[in-house]
Amino acid sequence: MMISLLMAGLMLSGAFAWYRESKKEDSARGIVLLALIAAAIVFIFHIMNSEHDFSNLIIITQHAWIDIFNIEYALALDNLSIMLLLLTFLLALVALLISWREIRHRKGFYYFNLMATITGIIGVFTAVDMFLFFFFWEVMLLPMTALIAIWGHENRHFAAIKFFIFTQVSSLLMLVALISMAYLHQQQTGRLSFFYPDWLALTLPATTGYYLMLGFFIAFAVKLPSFPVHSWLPDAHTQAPTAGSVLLAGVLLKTGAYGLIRFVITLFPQASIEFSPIAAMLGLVSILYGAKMAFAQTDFKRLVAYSSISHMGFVMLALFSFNHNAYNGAVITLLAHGLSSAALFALAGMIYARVHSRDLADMGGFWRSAPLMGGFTLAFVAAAFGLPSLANFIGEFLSLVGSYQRFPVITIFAALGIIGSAVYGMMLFQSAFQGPVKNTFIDLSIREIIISSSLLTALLVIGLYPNLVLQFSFKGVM
Amino acid sequence: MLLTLLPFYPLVSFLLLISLKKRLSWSQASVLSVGSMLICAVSSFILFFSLASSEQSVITSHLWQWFSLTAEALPPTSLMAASTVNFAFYLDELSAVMICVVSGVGFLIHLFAAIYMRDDENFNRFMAYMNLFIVAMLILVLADNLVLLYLGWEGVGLCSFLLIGFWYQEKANVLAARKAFIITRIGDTSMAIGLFLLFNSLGSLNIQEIGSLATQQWTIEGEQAYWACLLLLGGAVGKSAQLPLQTWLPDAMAGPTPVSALIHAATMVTAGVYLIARMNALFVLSPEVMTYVAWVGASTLLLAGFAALAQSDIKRILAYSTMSQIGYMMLALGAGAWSAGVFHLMTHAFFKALLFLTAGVIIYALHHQQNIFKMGGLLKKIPFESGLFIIGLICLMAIPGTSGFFSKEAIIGQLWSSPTAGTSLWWCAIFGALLTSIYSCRLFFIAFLGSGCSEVQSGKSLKHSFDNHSDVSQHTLLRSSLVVLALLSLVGGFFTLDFTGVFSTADNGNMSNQVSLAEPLWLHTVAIATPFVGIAFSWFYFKNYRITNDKVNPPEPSSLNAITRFCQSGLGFDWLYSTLIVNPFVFIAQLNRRDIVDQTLMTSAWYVTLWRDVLSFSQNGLLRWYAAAFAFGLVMFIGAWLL
Amino acid sequence: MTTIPLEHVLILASILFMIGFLGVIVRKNTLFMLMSLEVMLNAVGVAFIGAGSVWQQADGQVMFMLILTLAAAEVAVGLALLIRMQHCFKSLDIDHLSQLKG
Amino acid sequence: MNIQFASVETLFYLAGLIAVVASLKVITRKNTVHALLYLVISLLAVAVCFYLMGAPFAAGLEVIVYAGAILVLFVFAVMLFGLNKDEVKHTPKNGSLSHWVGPSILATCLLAEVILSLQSSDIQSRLSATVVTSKQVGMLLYGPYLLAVEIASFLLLAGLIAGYHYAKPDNQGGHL
Repeated sequence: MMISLLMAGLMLSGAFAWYRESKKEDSARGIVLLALIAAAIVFIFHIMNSEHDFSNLIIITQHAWIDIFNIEYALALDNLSIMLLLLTFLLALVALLISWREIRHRKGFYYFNLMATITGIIGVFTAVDMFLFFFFWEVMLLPMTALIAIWGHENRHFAAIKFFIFTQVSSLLMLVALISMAYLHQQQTGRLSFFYPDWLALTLPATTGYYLMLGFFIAFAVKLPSFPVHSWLPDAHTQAPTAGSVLLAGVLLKTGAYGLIRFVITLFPQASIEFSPIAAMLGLVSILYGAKMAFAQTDFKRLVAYSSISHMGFVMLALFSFNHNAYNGAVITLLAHGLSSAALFALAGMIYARVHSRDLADMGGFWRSAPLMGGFTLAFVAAAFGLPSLANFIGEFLSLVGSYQRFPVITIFAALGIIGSAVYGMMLFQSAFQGPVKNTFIDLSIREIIISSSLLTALLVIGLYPNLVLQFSFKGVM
Repeated sequence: MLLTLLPFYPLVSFLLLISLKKRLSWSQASVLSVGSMLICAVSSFILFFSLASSEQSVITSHLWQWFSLTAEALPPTSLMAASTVNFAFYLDELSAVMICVVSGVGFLIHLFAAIYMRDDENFNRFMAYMNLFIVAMLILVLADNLVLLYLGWEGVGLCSFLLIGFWYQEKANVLAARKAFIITRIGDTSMAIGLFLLFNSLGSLNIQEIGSLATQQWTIEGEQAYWACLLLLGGAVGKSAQLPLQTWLPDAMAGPTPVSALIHAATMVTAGVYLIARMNALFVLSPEVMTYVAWVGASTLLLAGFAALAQSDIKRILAYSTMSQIGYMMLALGAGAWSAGVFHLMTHAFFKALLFLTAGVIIYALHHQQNIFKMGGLLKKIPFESGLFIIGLICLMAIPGTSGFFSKEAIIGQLWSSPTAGTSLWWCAIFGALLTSIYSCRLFFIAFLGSGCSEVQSGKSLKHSFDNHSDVSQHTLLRSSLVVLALLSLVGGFFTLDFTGVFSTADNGNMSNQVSLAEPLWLHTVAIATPFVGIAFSWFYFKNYRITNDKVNPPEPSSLNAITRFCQSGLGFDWLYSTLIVNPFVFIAQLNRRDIVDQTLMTSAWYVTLWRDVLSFSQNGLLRWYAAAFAFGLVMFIGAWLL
Repeated sequence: MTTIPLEHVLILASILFMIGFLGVIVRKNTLFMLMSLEVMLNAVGVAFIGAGSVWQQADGQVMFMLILTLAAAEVAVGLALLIRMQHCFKSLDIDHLSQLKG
Repeated sequence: MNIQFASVETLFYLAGLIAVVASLKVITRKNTVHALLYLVISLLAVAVCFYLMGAPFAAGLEVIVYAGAILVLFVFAVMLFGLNKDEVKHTPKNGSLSHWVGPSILATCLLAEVILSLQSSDIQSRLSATVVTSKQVGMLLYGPYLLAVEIASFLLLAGLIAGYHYAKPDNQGGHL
């Protein structure tokens, strides 16, 4: 019940902020900030005081919704979704603080969209009725498209439409798979059901299972994104406003991975194992191709976007290795990448606010005027190329250790991604902060320091004490 | 407790320096960083001696559990179900020696740097990086498992990157830093793959456990041991600038001189040697890889020797000499002469730090002139520094009595009879020693003898120019750190290191073989005589540099013959790599900058747009046109129906 | 008795229809297009009357009357629109009204 | 109906020919008023055809409503509102027949196809000589076709209102 209230509260606060903004300038962000903090605190307290240990999926709300199709309003939590929800709250706060001064027009509507996206994301991470899941999947998508299309950069309409079409087409496949599953359930038990735990009990014919799995897989692979269907990401990231990029990279991509874990691998274990060599290969290609593409970019945000593809390749490879270490690694990578890439996008936004360019050719020697910013950038770049002691290293290391067991050759090639990430990471850092001084500007403000240091702290804590996360057993694959 | 805290002193200093930034004055910052290093050095020595005096051969310290790995699908013989990777330190004789070298030499270099760099506007940042480097290096050395070692390994790499690019506004420094980081990263990746292999076949990443498990489970010359050792060797090669990943080191000299001394001579570059020594239990299982190690060392030794002969930049000469000395260490490790290798590591740290620091003072005195052909007659102008430099050089040449002699002699002595090395490598080592003495003499003759250029200030004015606004005590402090290093270089050979606890199995195996192979008597004579041959040769060959009173004109690049140019470029490896790897990669990356996959997917959008355009052309708003189109459609329709 | 074949009536109707249609397509002047439409409607009327006459039914004429009312209404609205068009564009050229252009 | 010198058939074909020729003139004239007059002729010729086809009522309506009312409406509109002002400017030039080529081919094709289909569809019947009286038409109109009549009346009403609305001189609402 609490989660539903949270979602309703966030949505309403967004609407209220929109209304207030029309009455009084700059009143929306405060309202939204308060609402987010309150929601985060309520959520954390609720989880702490809960009697469940959430190692299994705990259903917390279940109501009939659309009776004729047996569609229910059902939410559930387990450790995985709690982790991702915590990440969502943190990054939502970051996104909000990032857009504190960046957004100059239609502010009220902006904050409403932000809240709507976050609500959708929370819904995606908690829904266990598949129709509800699909519903939230779309709820998350639409305001995000609006964020890109209205408050984005110069080429925003193109990017927004590209993002929308990619996601829509893929979610169409998911819808087909989803309805087929419901009918399969009807065939087997005589009752139409969209309820996730019901589906777990199904025994699927091999071929059908394989095709249904593919339907889900493609939808989530687009979101992840994986190699051949990644191309929406660079455009969307580049054109989105900073907060949009933060949410996209930090959380939206994670919904793809979440879907892979919760639905593809769990619902279709046999088909997934059959499919795993292809998926691992896709992961490998994503890693290497993403790294190579990142190296070729001259746009700060585009570079980080391609690096996201590379990192998500590790997740894909790890998930389809069916190995406990790899699975833990994938979860850590999800969190770590959420933090580090969000931080890099935030920094891109901060630089853009100062020099009004994302082009690396316009940058150089920033260290002189902004050593603090340089330090943070270096730290986040180091996180991105997997410096031990930061969270990404743990994720990549565990992923690769695990996947080595199943796919030794693929893993060895995937490890080349470590070199690739160093190449583009160093290029990014050096061309912006080293070399001849091209611009001078003021260093980070207090607000920006808070954003960066909170993200860095989270990365360090997970990197040095990953048991904080790993102590929870993530049921799902095993 | 002492052990636990060891890396935290410099860490605290680093954090304070970074967070307080410019708010700290020079004296506060230097007291903080040098003081932390002093504490570190003192505790290292205490640890060293307590380890030597106590019965226990190992001190461990467990901080916290980092993460745990579950080992599944392992061979049933393995009893381990889950292996934890801890933040834990492990101190035995080997790591004790290493921490003493790291923190001792580190302290002296910090002291030197605090004075040497005092006028730099980013002094605090510099000292912070240096401290961070020491933290990472100590973690590397003390790590009880390979993942923690990897943490330190990457940490020192990052610090090296930061310090090479410390003067970040110069494009060349930036590129050198990137090159260093990326090339070492290639080695690191090989090492990481080695870790995956080790974990998946042994189920543990703890160094001691790996040693014992591997000995139990793996056969000698087995495939697993071969690959694991080869991959670890890849890591070591990258970090220690050995063939084929050696090209970064000469460029890394772009950093400030104390950095070159600390990181690129004394400590970090020897991490590869340390890694192999640390994993000796694994390497003895694969004699084949041991031979590779030896050959890598020998070829680097010769390559760097030739390259050093042709350089004109004093720091690059020292850099190539570092490479070649590490080649000796590798040679020793490959031959199974573990103790000798580590011994040479230690003595090399002393005299190479001394050489670099002295070179730094000389360069400073000459207004950042690094070209030896623009120097000359330094012996008369700045006798004190020159004297120290000569001490360094004779250690490098291994003149009997110096520390370098003892360690190099120990290595060469074991080569001949080693099962994994042999006579040909012995000759390589001898030839390398000859090269070493020749390039050392060349450097000495050109820069220190002959007549000087006018730019050189005399010793007195040097003192003023160096520190014109501070008191003499600082200068004394600076010199004292050099003197201590010089003393260590001279007497370092008399330290006896006892590695029986660490290398017992390995060295014993070596001993048994040694008995069977007879050594000719002339071996040692040749080894001792080699440096003198080199000196004698140079005495005549570089005569014009030595005695001419005119200022020697530096040879023009175009006037050099092809071989010299080839040697000067480090035997063309840079060119080879940029042609074979870097340029194709960049070319392909640039070619595909627009993302071919994206383009392919966008053709569907293009197709839709095409039809949009066609149809919107037909939608021209002309009513009559629509009527005609309607009629045309009708004609077609009825026509089709009629037919 | 009349022996006009229905076929000929229909051919006459078709010819008239085609002439009207040709006028609609070729003439730019909207007034002429309107007149051509009248010709076309008439042609349809001819076909209806012919058919009614064949079957000796009054339905054909009823249909013709409906066409007649349609034509009347069409002319009323059409002419009003023409007046409006003349007022707004000072021209009756149909090609000026190309706002439907895609 | 005892006309000797010309049979009904001859009259019918003659009237049809006149209608065709007049219609052709309608669409080729430059002058609006001339075209309208040709249109009247065409309509009258069609009315004759109706009469000859045994539909005197329809023929009367054609003359009264079409030629009488609708065409008068045309003439009035043209005259009063100056709709013939730009006729010279926008009529196709005499010299260039190129405008006509494409549409003519199209129309000919269509005509050929229609005639072909007429022949193929086996229409062998001939018109009957019996006159369909106005009474019959009236019975039918107010019998089965009552709804159609009502709809037609609505249509006329709608046409009335629309015509009034658009043609109002100071119409603020419509922009056309």
